[in-house]
Amino acid sequence: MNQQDKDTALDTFPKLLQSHVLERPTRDAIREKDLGIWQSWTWVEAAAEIRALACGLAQLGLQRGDKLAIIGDNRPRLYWGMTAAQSLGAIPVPLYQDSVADEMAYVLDNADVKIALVENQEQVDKILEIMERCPQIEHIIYDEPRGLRDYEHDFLHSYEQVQQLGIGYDHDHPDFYDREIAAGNGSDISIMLYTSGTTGNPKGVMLSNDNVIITARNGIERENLTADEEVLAYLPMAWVGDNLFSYAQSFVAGFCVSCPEDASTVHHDLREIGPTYYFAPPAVYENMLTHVMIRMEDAAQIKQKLFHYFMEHARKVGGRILNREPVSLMDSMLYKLGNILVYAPLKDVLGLSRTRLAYTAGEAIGPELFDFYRSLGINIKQLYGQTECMVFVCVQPDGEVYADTVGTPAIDVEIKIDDNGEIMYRSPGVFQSYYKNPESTASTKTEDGWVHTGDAGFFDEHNGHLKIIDRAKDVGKLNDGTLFAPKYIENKLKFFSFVKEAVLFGNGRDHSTAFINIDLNAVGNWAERRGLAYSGYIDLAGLDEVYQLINECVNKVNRDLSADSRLANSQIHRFLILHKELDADDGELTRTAKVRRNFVEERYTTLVDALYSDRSECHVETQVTFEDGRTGSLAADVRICDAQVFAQAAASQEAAA
Amino acid sequence: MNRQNAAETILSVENISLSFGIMKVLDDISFDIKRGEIRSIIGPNGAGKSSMLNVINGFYHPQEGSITFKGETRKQMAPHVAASHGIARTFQNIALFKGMSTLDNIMTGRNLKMKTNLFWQALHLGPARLEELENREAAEQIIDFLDIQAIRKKPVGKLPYGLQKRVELGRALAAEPDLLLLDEPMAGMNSEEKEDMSRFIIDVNSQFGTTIALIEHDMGVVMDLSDRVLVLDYGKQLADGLPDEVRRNQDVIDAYLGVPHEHA
Amino acid sequence: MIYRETGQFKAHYQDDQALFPIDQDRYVIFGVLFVTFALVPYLLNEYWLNAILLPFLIYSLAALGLNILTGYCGQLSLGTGGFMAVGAFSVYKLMVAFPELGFIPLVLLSGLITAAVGTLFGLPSLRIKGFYLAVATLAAQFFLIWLFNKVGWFFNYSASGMINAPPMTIFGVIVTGPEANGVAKYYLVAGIVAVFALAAKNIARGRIGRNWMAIRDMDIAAELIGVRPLVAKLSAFAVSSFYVGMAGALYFAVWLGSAEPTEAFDINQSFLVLFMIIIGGLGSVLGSFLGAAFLVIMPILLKNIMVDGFGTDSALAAHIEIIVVGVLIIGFLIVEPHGLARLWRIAKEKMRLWPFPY
Amino acid sequence: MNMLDFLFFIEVTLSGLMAGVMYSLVALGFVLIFKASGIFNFAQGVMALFAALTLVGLMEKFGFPIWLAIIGTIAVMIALAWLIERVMLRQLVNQEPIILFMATIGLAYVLEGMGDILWGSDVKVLDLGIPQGAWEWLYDKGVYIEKLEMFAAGTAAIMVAFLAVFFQKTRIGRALRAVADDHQAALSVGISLHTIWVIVWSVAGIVALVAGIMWGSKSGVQFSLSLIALKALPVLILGGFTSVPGAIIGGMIIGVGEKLAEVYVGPFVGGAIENWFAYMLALAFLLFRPQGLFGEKIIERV
Repeated sequence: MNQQDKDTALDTFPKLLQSHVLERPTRDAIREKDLGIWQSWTWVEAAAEIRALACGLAQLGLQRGDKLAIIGDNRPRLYWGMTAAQSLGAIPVPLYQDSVADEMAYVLDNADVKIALVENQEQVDKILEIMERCPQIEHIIYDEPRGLRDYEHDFLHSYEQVQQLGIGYDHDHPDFYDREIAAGNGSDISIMLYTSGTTGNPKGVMLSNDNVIITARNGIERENLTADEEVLAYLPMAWVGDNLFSYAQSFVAGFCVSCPEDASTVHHDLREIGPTYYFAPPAVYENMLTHVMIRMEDAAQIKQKLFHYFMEHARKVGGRILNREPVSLMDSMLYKLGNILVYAPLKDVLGLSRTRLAYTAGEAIGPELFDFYRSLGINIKQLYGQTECMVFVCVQPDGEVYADTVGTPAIDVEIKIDDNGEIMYRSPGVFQSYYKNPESTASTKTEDGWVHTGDAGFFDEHNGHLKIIDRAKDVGKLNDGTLFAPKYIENKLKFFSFVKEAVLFGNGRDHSTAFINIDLNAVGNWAERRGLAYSGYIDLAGLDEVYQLINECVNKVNRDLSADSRLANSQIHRFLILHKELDADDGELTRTAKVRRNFVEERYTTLVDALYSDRSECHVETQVTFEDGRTGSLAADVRICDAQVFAQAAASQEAAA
Repeated sequence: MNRQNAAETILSVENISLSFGIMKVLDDISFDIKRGEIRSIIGPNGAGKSSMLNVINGFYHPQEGSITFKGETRKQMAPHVAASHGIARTFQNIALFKGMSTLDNIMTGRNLKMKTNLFWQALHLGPARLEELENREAAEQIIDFLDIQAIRKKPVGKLPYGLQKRVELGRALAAEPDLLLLDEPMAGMNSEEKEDMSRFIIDVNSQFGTTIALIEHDMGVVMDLSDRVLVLDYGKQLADGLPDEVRRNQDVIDAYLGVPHEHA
Repeated sequence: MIYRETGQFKAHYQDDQALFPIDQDRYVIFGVLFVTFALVPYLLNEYWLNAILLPFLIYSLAALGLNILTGYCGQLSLGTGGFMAVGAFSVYKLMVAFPELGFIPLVLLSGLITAAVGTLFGLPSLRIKGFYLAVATLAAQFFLIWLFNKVGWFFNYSASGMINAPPMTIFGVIVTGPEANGVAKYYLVAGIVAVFALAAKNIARGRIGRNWMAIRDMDIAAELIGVRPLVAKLSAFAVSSFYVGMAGALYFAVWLGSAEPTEAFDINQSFLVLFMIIIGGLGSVLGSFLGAAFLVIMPILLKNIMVDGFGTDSALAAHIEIIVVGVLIIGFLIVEPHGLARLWRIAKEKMRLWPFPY
Repeated sequence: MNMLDFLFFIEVTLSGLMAGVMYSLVALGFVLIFKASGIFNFAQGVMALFAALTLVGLMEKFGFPIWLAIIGTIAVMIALAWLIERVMLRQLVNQEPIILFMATIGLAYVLEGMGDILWGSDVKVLDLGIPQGAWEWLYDKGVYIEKLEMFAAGTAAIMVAFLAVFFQKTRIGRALRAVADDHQAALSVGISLHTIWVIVWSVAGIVALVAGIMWGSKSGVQFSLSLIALKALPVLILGGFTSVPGAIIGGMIIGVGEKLAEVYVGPFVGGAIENWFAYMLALAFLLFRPQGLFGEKIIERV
């Protein structure tokens, strides 16, 4: 990427594809584990597949600006479907493959999808079910024929049939394909990704080729990615991250992407491929860590001792070594020994031993979780991003990685915090508009290109990194006028394994207080180890020892908060442990297990009032819904506990947890 | 399904009687199976269902009667000969090769498709290697079909019951049989596993056109899957016909109500 | 711990089905071959080669043979000694009659002769199983030894009934008879064993090996999917006897130099080889080697410790030795009925999964 | 065939029968253990040797009178059974038959080595005052039969009768029969499996002692005694692994068969065919009747 004109020429994916065909024709472009082995396609082979498919799609009537829906697991053919559509100037619209038919119906209809390229019978069935509601759909193309033999619809085609159609057309019109590609340019819409908004219907984010390609290139430049990276494409194709990491960056940098065999074999496939560049939401990292800990519990005593000893050492110095900070010779030697005995083998069984760069994004990651991977020597970094700008807003720079920040602005990204504390950014990746939704576009994107993130945050005083604290609309103010970010503090609480759920109050009040739900398993185990008897959740939640345990957690959070001048006033003054687990059946949680704060506040007014009184106990009776649908009532005396509040600490305190 | 009207008869069983000593296990049984259909054999425990399958694939030798398979009539046939003529089966009590992996079990199911001699095999070169690779791919198709990729290289002895049943089906499918005998493929499964297995049976039937003879206790499953149903009771033929006919047949109702039976 | 499998992915079936699909295993096996052929002959003296490595390798070959029959195909045999005798007497007669054919072809030929004899004695396996079959193989054992004792033609009517290996050469190097030197014999035997161990491994992982294991694990099911019991069992007898016959030939011609049937090939030989595969591991090529190593080296070690170390009377030492062998066998069966090979495999899996438990 | 030849034939047959009785005694021990535990006890022959060695040892080294030596040996055999159960069988519960079989081979090695170390490996004369020499009454008729052999036959008969009564009439005996059919059933009789094993191995040990005495009296106590164990295998094949009468009759058939073969066929092929004839006979028999003389035809189910 040295000549300016060459750069500008490669402004669409089909053009990038052609450049790889010339530059690295025989290198693998994409790989899929199928029939037990990693079937690979070189750039030349992939280009031929795409060409045939594109011509076939054109034959089926897909034209510039038309939408091609793509539904299924990560499969090479589906990725090729994207490029094929882009070759024709049509717009690929990937959908979440596990959506139910109804959810799909909205997107298919809203996006005016003309042709759907799907993986298998399951997806075909879903579309057939909702076909009537999406009259624009003209054709369905499926990859796997299994079970579809007896389906007799004129509009249903196998992938091979479409390619055959395309090959025939291409043969008769050899210039067609190249002409179509040449007609595309950077300002064309490259892809449309639907964001699953928390409220209302999903919105189609329209991103241009420039948006996607420039952002991808900036990401590659910042992390020095090369054509030699190995990447596993295992996250939903409809997610912007997958589109960036497994598609756009592969096309820009020229590295090979591997698709796992099956959802059940992802972990195994991950180990076989050994990605050098890896990305996952915190949940995946968390599952991995849980898996490690559970497996280690079955290990022999001596091995457990060894493991914990070295993990403890890694916690002490691993992160510093990874950040290239100086450590003592002794520590360094011990870490090397640990690497032989524990870290390297562990990374190997996890499949991360070749991983040069791992991203986590999507939501806040627990500091313990984060430190675990970093202490092993895996360069895991947080990034802050949105669909609206093709992911990158902020990335943690190498050597400056802290658990509670999301780093510094990515290349070409400008960030400002508006008066309400909301983060706003402007970058080359900023989307064009929401599809058929000018109101939302207008309310999200300003005239001069600034985008409202909806998140509240601030730049850390010590290191200049961006800190995300909450959704902007959830951020309130205490009576003294200081910032109150309940979710930020709740997350801090929830990072303790004993705390399952926390609900913070404080908006429009003098100080903040909290409801806590303990984690029955974690606290139960803890209690059993101490020989504490309890008969159930209520019983456990009321134990003195448990209150003490939770009190310590709250105190730690308070101490953390006190380190930050903006949050110091939000320290939790009083808390209680709820007598029941918050439950979606009772309307306290959403079906996706998010707390409905207002509902909870109304439902337990007596408890909230008690928190803001000086009582140390409160009687409460609650209607509950049992699993079989019956309702009943639950009565308990809930104790209220005072937490320790710290004076705002000196600025010298380390921000890192 | 329901193409039996047009189709040829693939197997016909005529007047089969089988006894062990004084015990008469099968008494004058006659029925046929059409190419491409799913044919069920039902009946209370001890009705002689498994014995009937054992007769069909040559494991038991009936004293009387004859069997015509693909136009060839015979009274006796060694099991491996039956296999080479295109009859495969699964077993009531799982009969997998416990010391081998899923893949090897399925590969063993393909042994009739493999021909190279000991010499080439010892060298593992040339034709032997080629044959091994080709059949590996065929075995992988079945693994893919049955969705058992994750257990490909696991020893089958340690797999959960439902998966073992699936591997056994895979082993039988590997032989690319014309007639597949399934001896209680869903015994001991939970409803989810049963649903999966039913789907596989239907898919096998429609995808590969395999004719299937099936013994099953779960009446719901039988009635859903089968094109035709044969009912046996104490070695005698009680009824034979479409699922609905059989369901209404008074003899069948009596037999099922009269005999204490956990599934009836 | 030592394994690093991340990133070792297979893009072709031939890689996935390779003998040693994991890189680290491949390095180890190349290492072993290097040590075997490039280092051992020059680092160890004649005593080591003659008294330890030769019998170890020859017994490994015999154990490999028995393992094919018993471990892979599940047919218990107590006739190994008798089949080794067939190999020995075949090679003797051939060496005397056709010395111009060269030694290695003669060894192979005697293997083939033994295979024929073994197949003959394997015929009853079609009707009988388990211990009943073991008795049938005992019949082979006693009959064959009697035959070689009584029929003068086999030992060329020598007065003592002994057979002596005439000297033969390969590329001008003497490999049999008293003048042969240890290094030459070692190379010959190690070469043959390496080649046929590879062949055994190849057979075991192909169609024939799978059919054997199918017969072993569930003979009825095997037959119902088209494995012909006749072919599978007899081929196991044939291949097994081929290996055992070659081992017998080498045992006599290369190691002992002279032999007398009732001593060299008696029932205890059968048991010894059986113990080797039990201790080593049924159904494992590696196990055959481990078992042979164990039972060849352990008695020598015991004897050295007792007689040379403690000055124990050698007759008493011999008695103690058989007790120790007996105890070890029982102990092994109790602790790990699947033998050293299983222990090895577990250790390997542990290394692969480290730090996770197996 | 003239009279002399006929008398010789009778003599050979009778002598074969007598030898057969000995085989039967060893086979009996096998059957007992196999019936009760499904274990193919390869060490039965060595147990006979070990018992005989112990008997001789007690008499020679400690100067025990015969009766005391016999009681002492019985005690040793019972202790041995207990030890075997404790150290070996208990650890191998639920293992495959072949594994148990292997373990008994290991046991055979141990017993052999122990017998040799404790009592010495030289050939010993065992003289219990059992009458020796030809039986005059028959000798007068021109047939030579050893008194010892007649005595042995008598003892064997008594032994079998005793065992029959034991199995049919006693509670333990019935439990032992039950355990052969069904392990659960045995437990319901109220005797633990471990106890049953100890008992059955003890009984087998006593049977081994009887066999050891007989063989020892005839040809001295020596290592070759343990080889008769191998000879008992074809007997088992003929008789079936689980049949007591089968063991007796099988023994007779083998005994007579191999004597006749040795005398009438042996000279033509170089002699000493005794070594393998029994196996060949059993093998030929197996091919036609795989389940043995008294076994039932097995219907295989799938």
